[in-house]
Amino acid sequence: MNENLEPNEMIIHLGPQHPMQPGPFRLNLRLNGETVMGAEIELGFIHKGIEKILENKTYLQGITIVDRICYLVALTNEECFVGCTEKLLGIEPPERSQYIRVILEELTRIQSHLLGIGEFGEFIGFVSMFMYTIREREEVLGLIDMVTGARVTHSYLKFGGVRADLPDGFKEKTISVLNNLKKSVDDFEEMFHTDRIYRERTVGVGVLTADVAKNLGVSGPALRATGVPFDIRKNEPYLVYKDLDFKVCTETAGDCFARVQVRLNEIRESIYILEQCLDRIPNGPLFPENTPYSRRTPVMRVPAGEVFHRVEDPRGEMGMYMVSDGSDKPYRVKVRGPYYPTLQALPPLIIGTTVADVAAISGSMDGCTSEADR
Amino acid sequence: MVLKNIKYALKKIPKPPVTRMYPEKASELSERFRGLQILDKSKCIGCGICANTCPNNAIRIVKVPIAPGSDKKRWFPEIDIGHCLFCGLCIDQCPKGALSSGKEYAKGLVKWKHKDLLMSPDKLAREISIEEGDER
Amino acid sequence: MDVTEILKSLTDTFPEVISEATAESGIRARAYVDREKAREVCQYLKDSLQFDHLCSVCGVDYIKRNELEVVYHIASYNHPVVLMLKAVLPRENPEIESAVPVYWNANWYERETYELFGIMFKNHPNLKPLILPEDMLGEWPLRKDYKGFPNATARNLV
Amino acid sequence: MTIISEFIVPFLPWIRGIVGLALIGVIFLAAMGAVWLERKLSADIQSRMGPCRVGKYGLLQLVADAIKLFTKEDMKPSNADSLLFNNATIFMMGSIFLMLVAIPVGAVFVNGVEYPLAVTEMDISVLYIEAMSAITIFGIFMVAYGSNNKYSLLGAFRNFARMVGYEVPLGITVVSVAVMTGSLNIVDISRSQGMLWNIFLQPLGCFVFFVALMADMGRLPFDQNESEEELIAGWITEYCGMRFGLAFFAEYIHMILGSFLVALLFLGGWNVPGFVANNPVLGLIAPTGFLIVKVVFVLMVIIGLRWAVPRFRIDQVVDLSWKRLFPLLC
Amino acid sequence: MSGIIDSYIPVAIFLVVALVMPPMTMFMVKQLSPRSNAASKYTTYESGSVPTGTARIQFNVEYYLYAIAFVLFDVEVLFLYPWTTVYKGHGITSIAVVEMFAFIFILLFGYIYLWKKEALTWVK
Repeated sequence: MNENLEPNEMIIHLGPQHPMQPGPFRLNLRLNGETVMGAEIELGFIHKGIEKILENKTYLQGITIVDRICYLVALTNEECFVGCTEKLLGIEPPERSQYIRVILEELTRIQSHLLGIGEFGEFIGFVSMFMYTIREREEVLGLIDMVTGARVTHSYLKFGGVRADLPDGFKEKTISVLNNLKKSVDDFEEMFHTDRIYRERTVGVGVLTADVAKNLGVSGPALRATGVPFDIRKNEPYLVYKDLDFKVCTETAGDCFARVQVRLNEIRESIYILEQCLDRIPNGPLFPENTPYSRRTPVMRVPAGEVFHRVEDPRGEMGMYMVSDGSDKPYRVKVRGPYYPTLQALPPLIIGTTVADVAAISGSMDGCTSEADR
Repeated sequence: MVLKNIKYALKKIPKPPVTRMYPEKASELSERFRGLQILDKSKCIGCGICANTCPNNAIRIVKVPIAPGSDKKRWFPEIDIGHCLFCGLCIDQCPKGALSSGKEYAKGLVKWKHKDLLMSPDKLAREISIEEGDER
Repeated sequence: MDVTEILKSLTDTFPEVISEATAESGIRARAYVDREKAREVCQYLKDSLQFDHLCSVCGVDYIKRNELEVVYHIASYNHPVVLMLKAVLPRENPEIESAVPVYWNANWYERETYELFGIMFKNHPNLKPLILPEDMLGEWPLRKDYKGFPNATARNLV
Repeated sequence: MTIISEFIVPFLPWIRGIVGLALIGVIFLAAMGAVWLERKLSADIQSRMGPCRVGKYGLLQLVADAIKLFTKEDMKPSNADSLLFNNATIFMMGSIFLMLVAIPVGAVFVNGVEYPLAVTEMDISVLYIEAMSAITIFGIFMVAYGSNNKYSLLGAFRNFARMVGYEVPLGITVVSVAVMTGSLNIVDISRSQGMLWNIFLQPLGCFVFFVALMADMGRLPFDQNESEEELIAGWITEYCGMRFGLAFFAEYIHMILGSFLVALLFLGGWNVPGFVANNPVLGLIAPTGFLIVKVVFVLMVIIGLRWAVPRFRIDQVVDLSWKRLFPLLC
Repeated sequence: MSGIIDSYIPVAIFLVVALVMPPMTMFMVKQLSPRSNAASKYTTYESGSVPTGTARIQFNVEYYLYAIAFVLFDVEVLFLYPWTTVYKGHGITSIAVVEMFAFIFILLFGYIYLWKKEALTWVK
């Protein structure tokens, strides 16, 4: 990048310690005045070697490790890992467990999107937005905390079920929280729609077209904002998503405004899913009949085989490729994180924009470097 | 224009704060909160399943007196809280239900040195105070 | 599009290159590909079979067979089938044609696989370490015979 | 008695100047108050508590901060230009002190006769204040160029672009106010609004002046020069310790003086009804108090706006000035 | 004449204070503050990375046309200032208004020309 530097160009490093970033990575920008002429990303500041660690932990211990892939969506990560293992074991959780999982994962989606919207607000200078959303997120986290006993790293899912049943009073509390949340989401939307400064900063900024987004391998809200209805919950239903009624939220503009709008709509959609789940959740056991893998799991050997399982993370498509050689530890786990390709697509997207837009575009992707750099 | 934002901001001014003065006013913990483990010495058989399950190898089985000052020794788990993830697997896997979650998450767990974070069976059983040995 | 259809189309077009093409379930398929022709197969998949979304590229070290495998997970934005395309490489001097000209986002996946497994991707635009420091190049940490874990790599864990 | 007063008259400006120095202390305290106000108000908007540990309602927080800043190491990057880097604060402080000289901070009525509380009265004080206000930009650019930091450089150039855009609307609105009075003396302008405040005569002018002033001071919708999500802290990135403290205080004092300008030029200054002015006790307090109330109100508007709106991009800011405000004026 | 000079004497006093106060403060800080030496502490801050190249480059000022326009219009404002004082009560009000409007009108012409020439757009 140093080569061919013209006299009025300079290289500026954003990161690894920069308020714009969701985590440490380095963005090298070649600037001409305020305009970005070239961009390059360097990763690896918080590489945790999760894939190597998983190879050295038993399946049960692995659940606690995959929590740490992305601290915002620990339950979705667990779902992916546990789903892989369940496929290898050939078991399926009973319906009540599946509903509980869906409830918790949708709550996770809501809290992640709330944080994403707030962060985006902060990146374009609207600091209070972060506080508004984080306050709503706190309520949702409280619900998750009530069920799992932890706010960030839950280790709640088990092979073939969940660790514990929903506590008493969960339904009532959830419904009241969700009703408040609906009002707040409407408020946020109205604020975003009526604010002229916000519109000037977002409309037409960082535009991805459907073809380009597909080519770049982007998934999740960033892709859906371009009008592609790609959602693993619909394309390849897991758990009980095939019984539930929901629609895939899409926008057509593909700019920062559309991405945030997709997130807001997805929060509404998640609330709708949660209401259905709470109505329909059947009574029954948490684990399949006659399973050895109940709450207290023995040392288990997973049959040899390989599997690729995908779930819909709040940021897009999360996949895990697991190879088992019949021992009690996975032979190889490949984590396909959703933010990794999105981050990769950042440099082509920001070339030609200004420094201020870099923050807006990067923020609208709702990043989690921890997961890209796992 | 931006009037809606301003209105929203003004609406928030009279509302009470949602934050707390932390050390004075403790957080409300959920019932299933996983804090520092509690060991029931009468139930523990010293089998070592917890030590094998621990993802971070934080648990060690040590032979210690069954009570402070006693001559009789038995095997009990000793948890290095500095490495503990608070995942709760040891509690799930305990065959006798000897381990359970406590509510301590800050008190007694803030130490200057890593070695002070080693929770001996006595401390886990709350037979001696967990704040003991806290030099500052 | 159906799995059997896809596999049939694939084996018919590349009879020598594709082997062991099997359908695991309605939405998963698996096939081995000759490593010389991996890129052409990818190109065909993208152009003719709507496999326009590369999920991931990863390596697996089968030390007992003395082989490395490069696994492409190729999915589509239109149908739910995920094709697991595998290429077998020797453990000494593993080399394979880069898929970047076909799938733009293969770039980082291949860089990561290169530094973790030592698999050379020929004609890759920028094959240099992505997540590991430069001085760890050559240790190939995700291979099964890597000795450094956890003592060398996780040394700062007190 | 007369001899003494005759003796004093030639030295009167000197005495006024030296007594006026007390204003500097007052204004520093006021700046502390403004910072506290900002922190509390933002906390209220965001459902937080704000400073609450040091002193009652955290009132002493700023004192604690000042002590901290005083005892912090003064660091200068090794490849910075010492001359520019060290002396930039003089320009910033100079700018606000010299503004302060001409701004009347109130008035007292003794026996119905008005005495404005300004350190000095000059015929062209409005022009003078604007000129002094523009000096800050030198300080900012000295910091940015001296510290050899790329964020600072970008911030300083953004500052220039913004200044270039907003000095003209600012100037024109001031002229429009001055025309109504026929004087460039801020005391006269303020005094002339006894009947009707200028904001009612020129609502548009007031709006433009307010926006341009916000831009001039670099408050949030227009704080591109130190937009922290993009440029860490913009031009001030390399400043730390008390050097930062001085620049920070200069910024807040600038804000307070800006609020004074709004209150004096558009909100009727210290004018109170005649019966109040003639009251011996109220006449001493009421006009100044009234002015201060207005200033605090303007301050709160400025501060509150910061926490309720996003930030413009720099080209949008300049567009706003040249393509929106400018035609509005013409 | 002396009246005008008099009104600037406080300005001079404040100027002296402004010149002296920051160095004084920094001197006090020097006495109070601790000091330590570490080479990396004194590098330029660039988000934790080692800076590439210097910041003192030929910066591409994307708004130089604004700057030229600014000079133009600022001079206009300067010409307006004396006008304000003679507007009222000198018996030349009507002439002043007409003259001033003629002046502004001509400048407005220039402004429209600038806009049409797209001198008022941010150059990329």
